[in-house]
Amino acid sequence: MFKKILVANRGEIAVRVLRACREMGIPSVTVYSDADKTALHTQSADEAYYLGPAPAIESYLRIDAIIEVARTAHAEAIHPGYGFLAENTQFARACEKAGIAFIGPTSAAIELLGDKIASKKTMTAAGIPCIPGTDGAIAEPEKAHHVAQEIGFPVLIKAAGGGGGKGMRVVRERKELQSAMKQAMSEAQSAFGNPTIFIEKFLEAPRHIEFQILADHHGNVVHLFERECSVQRRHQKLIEESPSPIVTPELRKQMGDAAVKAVKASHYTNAGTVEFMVDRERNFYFLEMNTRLQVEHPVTEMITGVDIVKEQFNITAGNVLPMQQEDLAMMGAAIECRISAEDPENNFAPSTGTIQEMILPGGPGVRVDSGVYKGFTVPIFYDPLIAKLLVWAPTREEAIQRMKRALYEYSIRGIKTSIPFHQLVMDHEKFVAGEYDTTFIDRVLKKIEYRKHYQEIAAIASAIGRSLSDRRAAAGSPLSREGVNPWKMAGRKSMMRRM
Amino acid sequence: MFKKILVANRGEIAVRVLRACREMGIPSVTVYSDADKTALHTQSADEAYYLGPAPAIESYLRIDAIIEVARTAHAEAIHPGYGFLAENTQFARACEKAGIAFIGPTSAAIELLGDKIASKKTMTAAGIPCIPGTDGAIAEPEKAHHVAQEIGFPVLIKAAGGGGGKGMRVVRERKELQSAMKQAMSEAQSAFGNPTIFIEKFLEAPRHIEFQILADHHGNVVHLFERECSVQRRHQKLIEESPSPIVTPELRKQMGDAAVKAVKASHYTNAGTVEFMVDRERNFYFLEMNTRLQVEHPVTEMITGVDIVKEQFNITAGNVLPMQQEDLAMMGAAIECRISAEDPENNFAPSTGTIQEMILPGGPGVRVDSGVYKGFTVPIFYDPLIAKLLVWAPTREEAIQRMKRALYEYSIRGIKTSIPFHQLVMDHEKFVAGEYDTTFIDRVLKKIEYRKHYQEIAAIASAIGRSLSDRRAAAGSPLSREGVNPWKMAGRKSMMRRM
Amino acid sequence: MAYVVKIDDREFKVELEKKGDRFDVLVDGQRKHVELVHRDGTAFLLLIDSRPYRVVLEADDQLMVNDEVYHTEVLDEQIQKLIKASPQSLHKKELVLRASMPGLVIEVLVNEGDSVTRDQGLLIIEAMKMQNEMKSSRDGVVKQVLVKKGQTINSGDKLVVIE
Amino acid sequence: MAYVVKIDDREFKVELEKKGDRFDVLVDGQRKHVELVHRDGTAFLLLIDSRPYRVVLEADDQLMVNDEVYHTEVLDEQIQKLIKASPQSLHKKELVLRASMPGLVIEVLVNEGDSVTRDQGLLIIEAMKMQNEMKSSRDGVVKQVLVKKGQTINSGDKLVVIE
Repeated sequence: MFKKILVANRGEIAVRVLRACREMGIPSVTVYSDADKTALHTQSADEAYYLGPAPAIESYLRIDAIIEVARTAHAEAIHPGYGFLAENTQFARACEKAGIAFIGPTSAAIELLGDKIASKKTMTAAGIPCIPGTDGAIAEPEKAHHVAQEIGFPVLIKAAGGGGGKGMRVVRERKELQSAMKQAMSEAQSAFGNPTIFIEKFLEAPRHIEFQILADHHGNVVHLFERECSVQRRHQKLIEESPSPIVTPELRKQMGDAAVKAVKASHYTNAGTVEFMVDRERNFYFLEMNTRLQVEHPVTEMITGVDIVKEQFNITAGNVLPMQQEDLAMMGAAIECRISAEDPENNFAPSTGTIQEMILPGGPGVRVDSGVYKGFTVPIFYDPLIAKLLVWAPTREEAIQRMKRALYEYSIRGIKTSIPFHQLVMDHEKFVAGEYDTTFIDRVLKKIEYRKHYQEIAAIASAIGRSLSDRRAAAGSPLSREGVNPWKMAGRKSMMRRM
Repeated sequence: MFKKILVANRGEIAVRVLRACREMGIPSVTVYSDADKTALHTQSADEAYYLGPAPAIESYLRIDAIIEVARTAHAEAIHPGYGFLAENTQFARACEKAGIAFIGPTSAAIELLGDKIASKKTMTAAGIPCIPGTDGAIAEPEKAHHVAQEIGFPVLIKAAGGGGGKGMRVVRERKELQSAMKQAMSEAQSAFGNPTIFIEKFLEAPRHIEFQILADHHGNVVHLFERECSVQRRHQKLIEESPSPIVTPELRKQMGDAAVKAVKASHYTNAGTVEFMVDRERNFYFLEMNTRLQVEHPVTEMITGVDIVKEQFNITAGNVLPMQQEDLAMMGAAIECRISAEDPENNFAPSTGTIQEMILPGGPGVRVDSGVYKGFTVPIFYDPLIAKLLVWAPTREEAIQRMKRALYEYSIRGIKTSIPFHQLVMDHEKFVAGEYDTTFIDRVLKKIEYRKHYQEIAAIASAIGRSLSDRRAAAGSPLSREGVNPWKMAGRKSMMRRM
Repeated sequence: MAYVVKIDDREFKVELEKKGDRFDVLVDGQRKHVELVHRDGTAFLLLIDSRPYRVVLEADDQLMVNDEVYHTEVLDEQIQKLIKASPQSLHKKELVLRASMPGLVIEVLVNEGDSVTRDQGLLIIEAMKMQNEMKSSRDGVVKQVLVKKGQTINSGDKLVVIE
Repeated sequence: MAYVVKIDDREFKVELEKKGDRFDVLVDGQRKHVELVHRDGTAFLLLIDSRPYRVVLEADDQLMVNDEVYHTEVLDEQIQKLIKASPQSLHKKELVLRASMPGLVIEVLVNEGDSVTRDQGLLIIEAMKMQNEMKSSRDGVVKQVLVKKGQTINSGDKLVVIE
């Protein structure tokens, strides 16, 4: 096993990987930008090196600087997390060149599968159904119009360089195409350092179901069953679960076999995810393969007991996979809610600031992967995902009940979070029934009336606060009315604390 | 199912039971003393009623007041947690009389098994091996001397009214007997409201291994495998794990069968624990049966996936157990560390005060059942257990590594806790090898040299703080040296915060 | 003492009587027993008819109940009557578009003097890697543009004034 | 600047040179690069040769490093030399037994004037439901008993003086 591992990322995923290092007794190194000097990942590693200014392009996306840190710290391997350089061929190649193990697939596999067009050809050749679309990157509006005309609107513009909904746009009419392309390219450039986009037929109301796979360097490939990821808002996954409410044992076998075939056809190694679109008739189509650790990997960890990050280390170190397909079984049901620093009551506007108080849920079947702590200032420069809340229970019904309980306990003050949004989804009859697709959120929960349960309680609390101040004023206290209001006093102390 | 449940306890176990209520959608009620007005359990229930002054005898042990709250709040059932009234026959009987369901066994079963003498007779008759000892309660030193002489020193004095090491004393010589009896009776009175004690042969260096059982009102009994509880200090369990490092599949079957037989012989219903002593030759002896939910029940929950508290509700409501013995399987390994407000570097002296900061561990395979939060003042009146930290992993080795990682992350400021003690145990070669018995802690870790890893770091930090203040003084700042030391400034702010 | 508390679009009449540590409260005529327990800093526990609520004071006119945020306005009942009796005739002629999040101005899509229609894009803002188009919520003429491309903005900053 | 820092039974010579935000530090002759980052309240992050340590100031002479508590005494190197040069002849004649925990005095086992031996029980204290016997750590005579049965005590309170 490696004598030292560098984690080239930040936030909850860096903390996640650093936890695996600590559990395996492997010394760890991480990197940080100006905005992350006191970040949780900076504190969680054995060594932390400064990379550069806050914008990712000047820090977390700097291949040269990261390789330099690995050399200085004598790290033998680099885990890229997700986002940033995780699916960057140049970075994987730079690691290979520097003699540092890249904890992920080979640069060749990233290149093949990162090229969404070439990968589709490979999959089609291997007999896996794919969605129709461009057979190459596209930059000129004229060519885009031509392709869109051919496959028929609606079409989907996608960034060739990465996932996560960034640089993605649905176009329903010809006239929207040009401005959508421009925005997508600009977003893709900013998110992945690569403006390349391509076009695909847009399936109406599909389900997004993906299979987690593990593949070692000795030809062994297993899948760890599916994750249902259809709760999305603007192509961003918000909630994931396993098992999928619609996947039958037969469909699971078919899709699992296809996922393993996709891995073998692309000579893929390490952990990866084969993403499928599933239509209403339960036909499935290969969408793309994510050549990295996914945000939602803990869902699979909870239903299989497999620690995916540790298996990534083992595979990269050349070890043989310790399990075969028949050793794996799904146990119970797991759900993940992504907790982001966004205000769901204000159209999910980013909400940055200092976390004043944080109470984490606990008790049976609850897992929290948090990248923040009380006192940390959430920077505006990076992804708004601050934590992931997961639950496990013997059945999906119990898991939903447990998630509601955990969301009730979870309290974050100082910034707005997506917690109220998740509470609404967990209460929604369609979600509870498992009847949802990728359009569910944008369609059903677009205009949400957030619950206000406690107006009367707030009124009582306000009136009591005011009455206490009025009483003292009437009693002829020499202090001004404001000066003796215990609520206001408390408020002042709180202000001082923030200084 | 019940329309409303009263939780007649406090701290982490009250929070645990209230979580089950919330997950099952059952409105909950709890009770609190003067010391617990802002306790976590008070905040976690749907309704909270005042009981009385801080000493338990005036609040949590008041049967009349608790029954009265149940009536006022229209609670249909009462969960007693552990400790306090959990194994009090009068309380169970008072519930039965008031027509309120007691979530636990019948008062008759509590009476039989709470009478450790009668229960041993029952077990012996059922063919289960027992430890020799008194055949009745003992109060006169003369009688005690006689019994001790008969079975031979060393002997163990135990409280008839409860467990948890309270009111328990080992006596190795005749001359120690009288004062040990006096102390044990006084402690037993204070802890359980019952000074009755009895005497048993003291086994040298045994293992303490217990079986969790569930029994419904329809004659179905299952066991949920063993918990190894041999890491004890003065008969107080500190660390529990499952599976036990020494239990083979054959021994598990024998002991499990004996546990089920013990349950049937005593006509026991609800959740319970059959405790055994196991000697070096792996002979096992019935020790006693705990007629309540145990502190360490989550260990079993983690390896079986069964929610024991929810099953208690189901059983009490008259439902049939949803599983049979053959449906149950052990998965992986789980360990629990009891986090107590005690100073392990100062002979485990109780450490009360206000929690200034609390960072909970998270990530894969970690469960925290906490009864406190940042800002809460831990009262001196109750048990020092403030939280339980549990981990699960596929193997015992990985579970130990994970526990070390979680203990590293767990940070509580303001009071001393047993965390450093647990870190020492997890690093101890005997624990890692699974070679320990109930004398392990008192024998091996009696005089512990707590690690001081960071003396040099502390020296550097102190010198930097001092130098910053010296520099400003030298620069001719009009403020006194103390006034400009940033460390001291920070310290002042911290003081204000506490006001 | 009697107050009128305005929360969102609702109004509550709250009458209070202090009895030792507790309060007898009449909310819109309904009687409740209330106990206020200080928890930590600006956090309190309010027991209303034995039901616990976590209340946190966020600002003078804002508080949280069980993590939900409420903006409140407390008026003495007498003063409230006077206000209601006096004629009011304020109505806003200007629309001020404010930043709903901190971020970076990527593009300014309008100039001062431009006519704009409802839902027309005015600015593109980037924060946390996502670009968002800020739209006009009504028809009008751009009176002022207060930011420029490349500028960093904070939540609440004025961006564009439309009249 | 050079300091002598006493921690537990060890002494460190620490020489510092401030370079912008960082420090060049010599600890007992070994060079280290140190960066101090303020975290929250009295909490700091100290990066020593890129190794992060969580440092929290607990009191003037006490700090925590990664949750371990250290009592420190910082002396200017010059002053330290003067102290070492001057003769010291303090030695404690009295043993003051202090409460190591808050609790309730259940029993006082000795009276003023009693002779006691090492490990002899002096008091029984109860806290958190456990009774603990407080023992003498040496032979001597009880000079003062400062508490009585039934009294509530706080951590650090003087209980018994033995000389």
